[in-house]
Amino acid sequence: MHMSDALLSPVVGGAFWAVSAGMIGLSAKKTAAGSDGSKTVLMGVMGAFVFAAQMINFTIPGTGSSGHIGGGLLLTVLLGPWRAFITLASVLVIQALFFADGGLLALGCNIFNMAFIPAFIAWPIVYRPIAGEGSSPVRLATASIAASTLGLLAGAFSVVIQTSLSGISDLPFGTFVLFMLPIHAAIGIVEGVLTWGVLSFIASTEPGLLRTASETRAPKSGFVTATLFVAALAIGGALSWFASSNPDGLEWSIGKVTGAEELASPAEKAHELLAAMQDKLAFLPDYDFRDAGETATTAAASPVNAGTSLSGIAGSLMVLVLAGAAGLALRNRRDHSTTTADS
Amino acid sequence: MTDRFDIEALHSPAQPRPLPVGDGAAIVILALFILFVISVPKFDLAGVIAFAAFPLLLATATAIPLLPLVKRLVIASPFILFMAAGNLALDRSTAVTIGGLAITGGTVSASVIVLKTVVTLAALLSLMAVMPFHRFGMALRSLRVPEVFVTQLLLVYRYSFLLAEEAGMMQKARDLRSFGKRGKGPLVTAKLIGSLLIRTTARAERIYMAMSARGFRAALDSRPAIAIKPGDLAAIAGATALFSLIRSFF
Amino acid sequence: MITIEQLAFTYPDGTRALDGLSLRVAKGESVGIAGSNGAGKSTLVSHLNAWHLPQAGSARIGGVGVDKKSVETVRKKVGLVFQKPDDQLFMARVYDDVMFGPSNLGMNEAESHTEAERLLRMFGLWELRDKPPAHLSQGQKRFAALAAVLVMQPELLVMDEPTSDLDPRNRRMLIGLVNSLPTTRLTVSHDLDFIWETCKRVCIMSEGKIVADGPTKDILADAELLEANGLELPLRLQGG
Amino acid sequence: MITIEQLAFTYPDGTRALDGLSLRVAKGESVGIAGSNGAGKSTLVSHLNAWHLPQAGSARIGGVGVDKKSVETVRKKVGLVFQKPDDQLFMARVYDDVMFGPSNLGMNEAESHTEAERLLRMFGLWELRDKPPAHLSQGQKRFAALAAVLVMQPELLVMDEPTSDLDPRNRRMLIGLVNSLPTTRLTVSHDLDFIWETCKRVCIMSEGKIVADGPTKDILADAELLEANGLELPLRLQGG
Ligand SMILES: Nc1ncnc2c1ncn2[C@@H]1O[C@H](COP(=O)(O)OP(=O)(O)OP(=O)(O)O)[C@@H](O)[C@H]1O
Ligand SMILES: Nc1ncnc2c1ncn2[C@@H]1O[C@H](COP(=O)(O)OP(=O)(O)OP(=O)(O)O)[C@@H](O)[C@H]1O
Ligand SMILES: [Mg+2]
Ligand SMILES: [Mg+2]
Repeated sequence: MHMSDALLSPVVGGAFWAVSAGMIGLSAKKTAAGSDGSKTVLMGVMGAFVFAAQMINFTIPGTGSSGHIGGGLLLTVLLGPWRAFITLASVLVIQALFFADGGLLALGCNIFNMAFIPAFIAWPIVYRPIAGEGSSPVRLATASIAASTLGLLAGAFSVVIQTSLSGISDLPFGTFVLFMLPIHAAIGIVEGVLTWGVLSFIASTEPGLLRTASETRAPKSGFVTATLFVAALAIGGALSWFASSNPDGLEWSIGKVTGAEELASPAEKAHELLAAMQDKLAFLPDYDFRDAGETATTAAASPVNAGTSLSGIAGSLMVLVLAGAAGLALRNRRDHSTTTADS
Repeated sequence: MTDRFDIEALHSPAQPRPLPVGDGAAIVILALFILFVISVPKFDLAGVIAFAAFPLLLATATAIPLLPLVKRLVIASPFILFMAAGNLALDRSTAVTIGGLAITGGTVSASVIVLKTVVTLAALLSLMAVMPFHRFGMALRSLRVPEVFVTQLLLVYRYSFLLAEEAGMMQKARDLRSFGKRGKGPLVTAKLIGSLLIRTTARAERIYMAMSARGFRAALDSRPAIAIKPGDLAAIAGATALFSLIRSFF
Repeated sequence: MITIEQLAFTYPDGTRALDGLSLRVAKGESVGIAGSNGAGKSTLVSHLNAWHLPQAGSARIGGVGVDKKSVETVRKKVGLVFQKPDDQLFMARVYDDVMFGPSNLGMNEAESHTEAERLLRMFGLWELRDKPPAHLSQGQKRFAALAAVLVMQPELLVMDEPTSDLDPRNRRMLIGLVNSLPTTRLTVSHDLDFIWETCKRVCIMSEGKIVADGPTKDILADAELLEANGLELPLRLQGG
Repeated sequence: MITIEQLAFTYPDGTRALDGLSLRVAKGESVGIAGSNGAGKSTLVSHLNAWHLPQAGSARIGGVGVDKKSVETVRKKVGLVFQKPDDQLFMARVYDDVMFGPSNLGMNEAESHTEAERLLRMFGLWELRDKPPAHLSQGQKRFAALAAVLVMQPELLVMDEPTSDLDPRNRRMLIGLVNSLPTTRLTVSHDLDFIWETCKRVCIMSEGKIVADGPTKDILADAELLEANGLELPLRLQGG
C-alpha cells in the first residue's frame, strides 16, 4: 500500500524522508565498494521485474479488495540487503514519478515501508534464521511466507502510524489497524508463496543467481535496524506531537528557526492588506469567517480555518482561472514563435 | 488482472521542453512546492485551490495533455478516496452553513485531501512530462544524490522497457503455438515468468555490455555533475517567497 | 493455398509496410520471396499466421479468410519460423519448447516425442535439450525454432531468413531437409543461392508490393531486374 | 594488436566454449574467423571487449592485458558489433543510439554528428533516425548497430556475423565500406564469400580452438579442410 502525500503532515513526511535518504546514502557507500558490472545489471533487471510485478493487481480472496506484491523480500534474498534496498528505492521513485504512486513527500515513508522493512527487518530477523544456509525446500517455503507476511504487516502498521501521526485522516487508530492488517496478512501470504516459487525456480535453473546474496554480509542486523526503526518513529512521533500543538507544522518550524516575531509580523501585515482587498473582491462577504489571530485557532476550537471562507475560496478560484489563462497565453505565444521560426 | 501494466506510460517526452530554470533547481522547486501544499491545514480548502494554480499554469503553458494525467490520478487514488471517505463519514460536525445548507467538517477535510492529491501529483507528473528521464538523472547527480542510486534509477527505467519487450516476444511465441485454452494455463504461465527472468537477465547483460562498450560507466561519473548556478538559487529563493506569500494569503 | 488480394498494412507510426500486395500460391508449390531490407517481407509473413490482420485487402489460407475469428484455424495450418529466433523460443528448456506446440494441438505424445527427438538429433541439439534457449548460440537457436515449427507438421511452412546464422554445413543440411518436405513452402531470404536451390518460383518485393514473379531460374538470372530491386545475382552465378 | 594465449572459458552450466585458444593479429590486419555453429566464436569475441574475462590463459589488446582493471581501456579501443543487433540498440531513437558512444567518450559533438549523419545516410537510415530501434526491420537494425560502433572510430573493429539479414546490395556496400577502413579488423562470419572479399587471412575455429590459420585464398579453397570443420567452399567457388 503506497502512502500518499495528501495524508502526511510535512513533519512526519520529512522525518521519514530523512531516514530513507540517509539509508540510501549508506547503502550507496556499502555497494559502491564492491561494484561490478554484472551485479549492477542484475539489480537493474530485478528492479524492472519487481516494478512490473507491482503493476499487476490481484484480488484478495474474501476481502473484496485487491493488492499487489512488493517484491522486497525476493530482491533481498537475491541481491542482499544493501543492493536490494537501493534497487527497491529506485523502483519506488520511478513509480512515484511516472505513475503518481504516493507522491514525492510520501516517498520517504514508502521507501521506509516497502524497502527498508523487508531488507533490513524481515530478511535478517525472520527469513535468514528460518531459511538457514542450507537449501531445504520446507525451510525455504516457511521462511519466504513468514518473512513476507511479517514484513507486509510491519509495513502496513507503519502506514497506520504515519497516517495517525500526521493527523489528516479522521480514521481512529484502532479501526485503521483492524482494516489494514488482515488485508496485508493475505497479501503477505500470496507474496510469500510467489517469492518461494520464484526462488525455487531460480535455484533449479540458475543457481548462480542465488550465490550473489549469500556473498553479501548481513548488516549487523538486529541492532542497527532496530535502532534506526525506533529512531525514525521517535523523531516522527516527537515532531508530530510538537506540530500538532501548533496546527501548522511548517509555519511553526519556520518560526522556530527564524525567530517567530520577525516572520510573523510582515506576514500578518501582508495578510491584513490582502484581506482588505479580498473583502472588496469577495462575492459573498457575509460568509467571511476571517478573524484576527486566525493562525492560532486550532482545529479543535473551530474546525474551519478562516481560509475556508467562501470569499477565500472564490479568491483562490480566481487565481486558478488566471493561471490557466496565463498558461494558455504563454502556449499560444510559444506556438506562434515556433511556427514562425520554422517557416 | 493486468489493469496497470502500461509500460508505454513510462515514455519520457520525445520533444523535451526547455525549462526556464536548471533541471536541478526545477526539482528543488517542485519539492518545495509539494511541501508547501502539504503544509496547508486540514480544513483550508482555499489554500489548496490557490496552489492548484501552479500545476495548471505549467500544464496549460506547456500543452501537456491533461487526460492521461487525470487517468493516472484516478488509478493511483483508491487509497486516498477511501481515506477521504473516512473523513466524510466520521466528521459530521457542521463547519459552515450556507443558506441553511450545513456543510460538515468531514466534507471540507475530505475535499482538502482529494485536492491535495490532485495538486501535488499533477505537479509531479507535469515535471516528468517535460523532462526526459536521463536528464532527471543528471539533475539528481547535480543535487549530490549518490551515483550508485542514480545509475540504478536509470537502469530500472531502461530495463522496464526491455522486460516489456521480452515479455511481449514470449507472449507472441506462446500465443502462436497455443490453441484454445491449451498452453495458457497457470502452470505454463509460471514457467513463462521464470524464463522471462532468465531471458531478460541474459539480454540485459548483453545490453549492458553494449552500453559500457560505448563509454557508459558502471556509474555516470564520466560527466561532472553540473553545479547549481546562482540564477537557479535565485529562482529557488523566489519560488519560496512566492509560495510563502500564497500560503499566508489564502 | 495462399490467396492474397491487395493487402495493405501501415504501422501505428505511419510506416506503410505493405501497399496493395497480391500473391497466389498453389498447394505443393515452393515459392521464394526476395527483396531489399525494409521492403516489407517480414510484415507480409506475419499476416500469414494471423499475427497481423489485414487492414485493407484480404488474405486467405487454405480456403480460410484471415480475420479475427479464424486466428486459431489459420495458426493450426501455418507453421511460421520467424526471422528472430528469440521471438519464437520461450520455454525454460529447449525440449519443452519443441514439445509445446504438439501438446497444445493434442497430437499423439509418443509420436511427437519421436519426431522431436529426430529433429533435435538432426540439428545437433539433442545433447542440448535441457538448456534454456537463451543459452544457445545463435545458429542453435535458429535450429531450435525450426524444430519447434516442423514438429507440428504444418500444411504451409513459412520461413523468414532461415539460413542466417547457420554455418555452411548446416545450411546445406537445411537445403536437403526442406527439399524433402512435401509441404507447401514460402521462403523469405536474402540468401538467393538458398532460394535457387529450394524454390521453383520466386517473387521480388519492393516497397510493399510484388514487382516480379516467375520461375526461379529466370528471375534470379536476370541481373538487370535484380539490380533494379536492391539485389544481385546469386553468388553461384557470379563465379570466382 | 591482439595476442591471445591458451584462452579457456566455461559457462556456469558447464559448457566449455573455449578450450585453450591462441591467436595473434597484427596492427592493420584483416582477419576472418569461420567455424561451425556452437564452435565458440561469439564467446571468443566477447573476450575481446572484456565482457568475459579470461578464466584461464590470457588476452592482450593493443598492449593492454584484458582483466578486471583494464575493462574501460579495452572497451575504448575495441568496437564490437554483436551478432544480435537487438542486444546493441537500447536508446529510444536510432539517432540517439548512434550518438550515445561519442557523447559518452566526450568526442567533438559537431564532428560526431557529421559522421553519424554520413553513416546513417549511407545505410539508408537517415529518414528513420527518429524511430525506436525496435521498430526497424532486421536489416535496418543491423546497420544501426554498425553505425553506432563505426561512429566511435575504434582502433580494432570486431564484427560478429555482419552480413546476416542484409540484402545483397547492402551486403555489397558493406564489403566496399570495410575494405576502405584502415582499422584492424576481425570478422566472424558464416558468409565465407564475405570473408573471401574482405579478409586477407582466415582462421578456422572448432570446439573452442583454432584449428587452421592462413591466407584466405589458401584456406577457403581447401575443400577437404573446410569439410572436416563443418564448412564448405565459398559459393563463388562452387560454381553454377
Ligand atoms: N513495429 C514497427 N513499427 C513501425 N515500423 C515498422 C515496424 N516494423 C517494421 N517497420 C517498418 O516497416 C518496413 C518494413 O519492415 P519489414 O520488417 O517488413 O521489412 P523486411 O522486408 O522484413 O526487411 P529485412 O530484410 O531487413 O528483414 C520497414 O521500413 C520498417 O522500418
Ligand atoms: N550463456 C550461455 N550459457 C551456457 N552455454 C552457452 C551460453 N552461451 C553459449 N553457450 C554455449 O557455448 C557454445 C559456444 O557458443 P557461441 O555462442 O560462442 O557459439 P558460436 O560459435 O558463436 O555459434 P553461432 O555460429 O551459432 O553463433 C555453444 O555450445 C552454446 O550452446
Ligand atoms: Mg524481415
Ligand atoms: Mg555466435
